[in-house]
Amino acid sequence: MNVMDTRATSAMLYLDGVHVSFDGFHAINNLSLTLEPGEMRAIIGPNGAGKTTMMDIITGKTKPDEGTVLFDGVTDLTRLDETRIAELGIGRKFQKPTVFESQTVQDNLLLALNVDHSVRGTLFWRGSKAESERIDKVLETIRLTEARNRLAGSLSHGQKQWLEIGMLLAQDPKLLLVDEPVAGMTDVETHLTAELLKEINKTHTVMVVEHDMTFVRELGVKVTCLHEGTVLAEGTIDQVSSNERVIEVYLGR
Amino acid sequence: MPTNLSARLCTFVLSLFLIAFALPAFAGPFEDAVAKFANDDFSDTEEAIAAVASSGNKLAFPIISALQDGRLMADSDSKKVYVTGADGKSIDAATGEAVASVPDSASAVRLNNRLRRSVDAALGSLTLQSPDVGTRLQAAQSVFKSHEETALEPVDAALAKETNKSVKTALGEARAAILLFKSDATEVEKLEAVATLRARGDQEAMALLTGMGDQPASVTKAAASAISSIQSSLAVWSTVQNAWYGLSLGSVLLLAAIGLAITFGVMGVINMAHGEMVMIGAYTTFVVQEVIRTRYPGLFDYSLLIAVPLAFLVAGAIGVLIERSIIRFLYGRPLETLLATWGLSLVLQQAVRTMFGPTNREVGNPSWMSGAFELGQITITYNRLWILVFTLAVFAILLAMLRYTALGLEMRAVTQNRRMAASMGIATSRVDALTFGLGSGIAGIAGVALSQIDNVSPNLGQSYIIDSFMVVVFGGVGNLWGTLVGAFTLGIANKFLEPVAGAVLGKIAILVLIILFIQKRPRGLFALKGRAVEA
Amino acid sequence: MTPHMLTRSLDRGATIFLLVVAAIGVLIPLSNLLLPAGSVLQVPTYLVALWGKYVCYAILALAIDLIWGYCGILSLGHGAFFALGGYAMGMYLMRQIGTRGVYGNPILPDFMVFLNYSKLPWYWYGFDMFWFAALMVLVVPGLLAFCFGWLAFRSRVTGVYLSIITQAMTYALLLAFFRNDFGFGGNNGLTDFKDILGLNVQAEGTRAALFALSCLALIVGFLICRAIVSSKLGKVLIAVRDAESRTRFLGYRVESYKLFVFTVSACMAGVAGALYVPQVGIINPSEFAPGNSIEAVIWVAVGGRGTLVGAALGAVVVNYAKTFFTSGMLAPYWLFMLGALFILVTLLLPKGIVGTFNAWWDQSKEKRAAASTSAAAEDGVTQPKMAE
Amino acid sequence: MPTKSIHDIAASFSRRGVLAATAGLMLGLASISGAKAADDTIKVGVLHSLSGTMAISETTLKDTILFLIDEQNKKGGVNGKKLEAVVVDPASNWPLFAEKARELITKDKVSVVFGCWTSVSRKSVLPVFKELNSILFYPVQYEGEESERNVFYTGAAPNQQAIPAVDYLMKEEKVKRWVLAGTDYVYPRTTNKILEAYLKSKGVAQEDIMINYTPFGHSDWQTIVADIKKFGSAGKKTAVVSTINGDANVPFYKELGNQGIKAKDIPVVAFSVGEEELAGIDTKPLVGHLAAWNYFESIKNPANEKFIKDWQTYTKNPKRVTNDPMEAHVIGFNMWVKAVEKVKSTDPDKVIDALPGIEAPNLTGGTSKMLPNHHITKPVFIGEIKGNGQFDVVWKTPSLVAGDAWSKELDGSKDLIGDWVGKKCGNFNTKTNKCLGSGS
Repeated sequence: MNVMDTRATSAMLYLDGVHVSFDGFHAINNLSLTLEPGEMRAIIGPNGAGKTTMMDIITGKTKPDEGTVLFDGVTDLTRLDETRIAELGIGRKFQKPTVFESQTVQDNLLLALNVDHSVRGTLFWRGSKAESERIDKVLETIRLTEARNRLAGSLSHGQKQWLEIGMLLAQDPKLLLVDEPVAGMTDVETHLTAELLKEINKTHTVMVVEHDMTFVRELGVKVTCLHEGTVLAEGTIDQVSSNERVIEVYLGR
Repeated sequence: MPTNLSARLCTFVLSLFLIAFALPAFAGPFEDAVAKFANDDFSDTEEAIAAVASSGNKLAFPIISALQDGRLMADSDSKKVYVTGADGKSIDAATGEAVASVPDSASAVRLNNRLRRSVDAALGSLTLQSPDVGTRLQAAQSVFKSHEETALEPVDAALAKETNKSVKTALGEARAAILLFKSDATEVEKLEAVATLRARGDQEAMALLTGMGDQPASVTKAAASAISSIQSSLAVWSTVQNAWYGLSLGSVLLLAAIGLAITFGVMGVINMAHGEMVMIGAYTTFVVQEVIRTRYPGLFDYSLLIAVPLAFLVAGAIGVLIERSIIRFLYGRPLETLLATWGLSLVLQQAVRTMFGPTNREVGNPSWMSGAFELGQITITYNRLWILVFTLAVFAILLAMLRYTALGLEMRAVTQNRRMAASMGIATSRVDALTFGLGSGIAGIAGVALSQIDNVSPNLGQSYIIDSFMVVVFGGVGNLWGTLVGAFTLGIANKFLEPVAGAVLGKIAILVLIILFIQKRPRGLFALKGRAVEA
Repeated sequence: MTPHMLTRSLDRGATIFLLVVAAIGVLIPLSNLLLPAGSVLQVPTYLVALWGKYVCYAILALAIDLIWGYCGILSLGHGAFFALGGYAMGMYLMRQIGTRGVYGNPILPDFMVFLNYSKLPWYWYGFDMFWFAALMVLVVPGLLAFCFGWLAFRSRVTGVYLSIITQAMTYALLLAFFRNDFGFGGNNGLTDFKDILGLNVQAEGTRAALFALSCLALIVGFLICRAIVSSKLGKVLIAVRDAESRTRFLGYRVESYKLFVFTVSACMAGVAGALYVPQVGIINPSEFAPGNSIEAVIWVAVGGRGTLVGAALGAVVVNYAKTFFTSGMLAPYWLFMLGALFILVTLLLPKGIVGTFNAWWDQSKEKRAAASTSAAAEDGVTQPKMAE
Repeated sequence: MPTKSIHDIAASFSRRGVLAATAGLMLGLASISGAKAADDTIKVGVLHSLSGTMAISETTLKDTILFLIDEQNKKGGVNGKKLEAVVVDPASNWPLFAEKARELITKDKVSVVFGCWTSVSRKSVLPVFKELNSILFYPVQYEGEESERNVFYTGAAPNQQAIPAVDYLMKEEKVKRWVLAGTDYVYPRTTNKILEAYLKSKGVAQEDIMINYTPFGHSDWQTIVADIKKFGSAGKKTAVVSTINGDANVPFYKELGNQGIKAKDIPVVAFSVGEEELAGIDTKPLVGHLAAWNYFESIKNPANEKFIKDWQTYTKNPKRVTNDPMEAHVIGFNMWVKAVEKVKSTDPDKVIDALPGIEAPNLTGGTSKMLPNHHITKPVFIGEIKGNGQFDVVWKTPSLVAGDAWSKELDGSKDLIGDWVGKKCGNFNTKTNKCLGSGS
C-alpha cells in the first residue's frame, strides 16, 4: 500500500480543545495540536505534562471529556476503540517496552504484520513468502536478525525497544506514536535509534515523546512542549529551549 | 421473659401459701379433681386443671403455677399429688398440709402444648389481681389469647380495681375478646368489642375478628371494615419490615465481606479461605462459652464480649501465619493465590472437623441477644439489631483505623505504591502481614456475630464465601464505602425479591443481576478511575 | 481441519501422546472383553468405568487448559458447561427408559410422574432423538458460553473479576437446577438409565465401547486444541495472555479471540460431560458446585498449564489419587491431601509437573548445545550483557 | 514459518508425560484389581461420607456399624467367620458414591453394604447394586416411591412418620391450618405432596395449607418465619410441618425462638430433627416443639438403655447421643446377620430371598419385621423437645406400622405395591396385575 499521504492539504492528526480529567485532576487541558503528513514531531515536557495521556486519547485507550480528535482530516478518533484505530493505521510504542516476552522475536513481528487479523484468518493462516521476506527486512532494519529465534523476554532493554519499533514497522501504519524510545539506552543505542527514526520518517508520519534533549536535538525536528496538559511552546528545539516559560517550567524558577 | 415471669409467680405463690396454711382445706370435688393429676393422662390432666381453676380453692393457684413450672409431683400408685415449692418445701396438693418429703415414686405431671395453653388460661384469670404489674399484664394478655367466657367476671373485677394504664387497656382488650365470642353478649357490647380490637390493630386482633364466626349483621359489617383498616396498616408495616430484614441481611453480608474488602480490595489478594476465618471466629466463641459454662457460669452474658477480642486475635494470628507461609510468595499472581487459598480452606475445614467433630456445636445466645421487641407492628429481634449495630461499629473503627493510625497510613502507602513506600523506609512485608492479619481478624469477629444466627459447623465459612465476593466486587474493589453500599443494596434487594419470587429464585435473580451489572461497570459501584486502575 | 493444520499440530510429542491414548483406548476394552475374568491381565469392568471417568475429566482439563493456559482466562465455572452437556445426554437417556420406569409412564420420566407433571415440558421435546441430544450437547454449553463471553469480554471483564463472575454463573445454575420446579429432577437429577442407542448401558460391551469412545473424544479434542494453539491464532492467544492491550494496539479484536476459544472450550467441556454421564450413571446439580470447577482447574495446574498434555495428565493423576486415598485407613485425610496438593503445587511447582520437567529439559538441552557449539551459545548468551 | 519454541516444548515433555500416564495406569491396575477377599472373614462395606457437607450426619452411622461389627465378633462372628469392616469415604460427592459402591463390591468383594444418607446418594448407587447384584441397607427416613430387589429400607417411609404426626396434631392439638415448610429436594417435595393429598382427604381447605421451599443450608429465615406468623394469625389453630434439611434447622429454630413463636402458639413438628441436630442448639426456647421418629434416645426400655451404655463405652464418650437412623442400622444389621445364619451363606441371592419375614428386636421394645416390599414395620413416636436437648414422648402408635413403598396418597403410585416374595416385582400394579417397567 502507498504509505505517503496524498492529501497533504489536510492534517494527518488534528487535536482541538481536548479536555480529560481523572477524579477532578485535569490531565489534559484545552490541548490543541496538528501534525502534517510526513512530518516528525517531538513532544517534550516535564512529568505529568500529559504526554502519555495524549497518546492514550489518540489511540482510543482514554476517551476525552470534550474536544475533537481527527485523523486524516476526516475520521473522529474519539468514537473508535483501540483495535479500530490501529486498523486505521496508527501504531504505538509504549513508554515501557511491551513485547510478547514468551514468544520469539520473529513471532512478535509476525503478529505485528498488518495482514488479516480476523479469528478465521489467523486460524487457517499459513505462512507466505512475502510475509517472511517482510519480516527478514524488518529484522535487518532493527539489527535483530541473529536473535530472531530467541524469546523476546531474553532480549536486553535496548533490543526490546528496537523490537517494539520493529513491530511498528511491520504493522506499517500511517502514523507512529513513539513514547520514550531511548529510555534506558546507552549513548550508542540512542544514536542508532535516532538514525532509525529518521529512516522511518522518510516513509511515515511520526510523533516522538522524549525527555532526552540530546536525542531530540539529534532528531532535529519541530518540537512541542506540553505543560499541565496544554501546549506551552512550539518551534525548533532552540526556540523552545530558549522560551522563558519553558525554562521556568523545567527549572522551576 | 417466661423465666422471670415464673420467678415473679414464685414470690407470689409463697405469699399465698401463708394464707393457704391458715385456712382449713376444702373437702369433696376439689380432692377428686386434684387426684386426676396422678393419672398421667393428658385429657384427665386437662379436666383437673379446669376443675381446680374454677374451684375457687385457695390452693388452686399454687397447684397450677406449680404445674406450669413442672413442680407438681404426682404418685400414680397412691394417687397423691404434691406441690414442691421453689425453696424445696412440699405440701400435699389436696389438703395443703406440709409433707416431710415427696416419695421417689412420684414424678412431675407432664404437659403438652394443649395443656400449656389451658394452664396459661387458668393462671390468667387467677393472677389478674396480682400485686405485681408485670404479672397482671401477662395475665391480661393470656386471657386475651384464650378469651374464655369463665374469665369475664375476674376481668371485670380486675378492670374495676385496675389503676395502671397499660394493664387497663390490656384488660379492656381481653374483655373485648371474650365478649366477641360470648354467645349471649348484646350487639352493643360486641360493636364496642370490635372497636377496641380495631384500635389494637395487630395481627392477633385481626385473627380474632376473622375467626369470630357468625354474628349479627351490624357486627359482621363493623368487623369487616375493622379488618380492612387493620390490613391496610399492616401492609404498610410489612414494607417497613422487609426494609428492616434487608438491613439486617445486609449487615450480615457486610460483616462477612468487610474482611475480604481488606484482603481482596486493598491488597488484591483473593483469599478463598476467608470463609474459614469466619468459621474459626465462630469456633473461638464456642470454646469461650464452653470454658465459661464449666468454670464461671456467672459470666455467660459476657461470653460474646470476651470472644470478640479473642476471635480477632486467633483469626488474625492465623491470618498472619498464612500470609507469611503462603500468600507472600504469590504476590502479583492473584489466580494462583486463589487456588492455594482454596486448598487452604479445604485443609482448615477438615482440620476443624477432626478437632471438634463434624456435627454442629452449640453456641448459646446471651439473654441480651435473645428475644425480640415490637416496634409498631413489626418484630425486631435483639440478635439482629445487635449484629447491625456491631457491624456498623466495626466498619467505623476500621475506617478510622485506616485513616488515622500509622499502620493505616502505611497500608495505604504500600497498596498505592509499594516501591516508593519501601524506599521511604516502610517495612512493606511487615505491613502486608499485618494487613492480611487485620482482614482475617475482622473475619474472625464476623464469626462471633454469625455464631448467634447460624450453624457453628465446619461448613459455616463455605456458605458465606461466594456472597462475600459478590458484595466486594459489586461494591467496587478497594473501596470500603462501596462494600458498605454493596452489602446493604444486595441485602435489601434480596429481601424485597424474596416474598415475590421465593428464597431460591430471589437468590438466583440477585446473582444474575450482579453478573449483568459487572458487564456495565466492570469495576463495581465505586470504581477508581484513571491511571490508578492500571497500577 | 485442513491438512496443513493437521501436519502443523502433529509434532513428535503430540503424536506419542495420541498413540498412547489410542493404545489405552483399544487395549483396555479388549482385555476387558476378551480375556477371562480374574486373569492377571484382564481389566475388570469396574476399572473400565473408573478410567472412562478419568478420560472424561481429562477432556474437561484440556478445555480449561486451552483458555487458561493459552489465553489467560481462568474460568471457575467450567463445571457448568460440563454439567450442561451431561444433562443434555441425561435427558436423552431418560427418554430412552420409556415404559420401563417404575411408574411405566411411556413419556414422562419417573420424577415428573410423582411431581404430578401432566405433560412433558417443552424443553424436553426432541431429546428422544439421539442426534438432537448430541447436537444439544454442543449447542447448549456453547450458546451459554457465547452469550456469557460476549457480555464479559466485550466490557473487558478480565482476570479475577472474570473468575469470580464465572463462579457466580455456575452457582446460579446450581441453585436453579436444585429447584424441582425447574423440571430436571431437582437434587436427585437424572438417573436409573437403561439404554443408549438401544444398548444396555450396564452391559460390559457398552461400557467398553463408551470407554473407547471417550478416548477417541480425547484424541479429537486434543487435536483441535493442538491445531488451535499451533496456528497463528495460538500465537495471538498467547499474545493476549501476556499483553492484552498491546495486542489491541496491533489491531486485533481481542474480545472475538477470547470469545472463540471460550466457546470452543465450553463445547469440549459439554462433550466431556455427555460421555461422563452414561459411564457414571447419574447427573445431578452437585456437578455445578463451584468447588468442582475449582478442582478441575487444579488438575490443570498440577499437570502444567499451557501444555495440553499436562492438563490431561494432571486430571488423571489427581483423580487416581482421589480414588486411591478415599478408601481404607487414609479415608478421613483425603481433604487434607487435596488441600495440601493445591497449596504445594502453586507454591513449589507453578509450572506443573510437565511444565517443570520441560523447563529442566530445555535447560539441559541448552547446556548440551553450549558444550558442542560454544561460540554460537556465547554470542547468544552474552550479547544482552553487553547491551545493558 | 518455524515455530520452534512451542513445538520443542511439546516434543520434549510429552514423551515423559506419556510414560507417566502409562505408569499411572499400570499402578492403577496393580493396586486396585490387586486386592482380593480373604476367605476366613465376611466383609461388610460401610459407605458413609466422612468428609464434606454430609459428614455431619453420616460419620455417626459409620461408627455405629463398626460398633455393631465389634459386638457381633465378640459373640463369635457369623457362621463361624469374623466380620471385617471395609470403610470408604464418598466425601459427600454423589458420583463418588457410585464409584465407591462399585469398588466395595468388585474389588473388596463385600457381602453387604450399609450406607447412604441422602436420596441422591442412594439413587446414584442403585444402578451399581442392581448391576452387580449386591445388598444395600439404607437407614434413613425417605420419600418412598421405591422398592428395589437389592435394597432394604430400614428407615421410615412417609406413612411411618409424616402421616401419624399429622394425625397427632389434628387429634391432640386441634390444628386446622398447616404450613408445610421444607428444603427444596425430593424428600420434602414428595412428603409434602403426600401430606397435602392426605390433609385434603381430611377436609382441609386449600387456603389453609401453605407450602414453602428453601434452598439447602438456608440461613436467613426472617421473612419465612414472619410469613408463618402471619399465616398463623388467621384465627385458626396453626402448625408447621417441617421437612427442613439438617443444616438449615439451627438458624430456623433460632429465628423461631427469637421471634417468640412458642410451641403452644404454633407448634413445629419436624421429620429431620433428631438428637444429633438438637445438639447444636440451645433448646430452651424450643420446648414443646415436636419431632416424629421411630426411635428416641429418651425411650425408657432395657434394650435401649443397654445399647446406649455400650455405645457410649465403645465411643468412650459419655455424652454421645443416639438417634433414629442409628437404630435403623441396628435393626438392619441384626436382620442381615439372622438371614445369613439362616441360609448359612452370604450369597446375595440367597440372603435377599431369606430376608423378607426375618424379625429383629428394635430398641423401643417391639419386634420389627422385614416385609416383602423390603421395608420394615416400625412404631411411630411423637416427641416433644425438652430443655436438655432430648425428647419427651407424648404419643405413640398403638401397634407397629408397616412401611409402604408406594404411597396411597399419590395418583401415580396408589395402585402400586412392592412384593419380592410372591410377585418378584418392586412396582406391581394391582389394577392391571402387571409388573411395571423392568421392575428391578
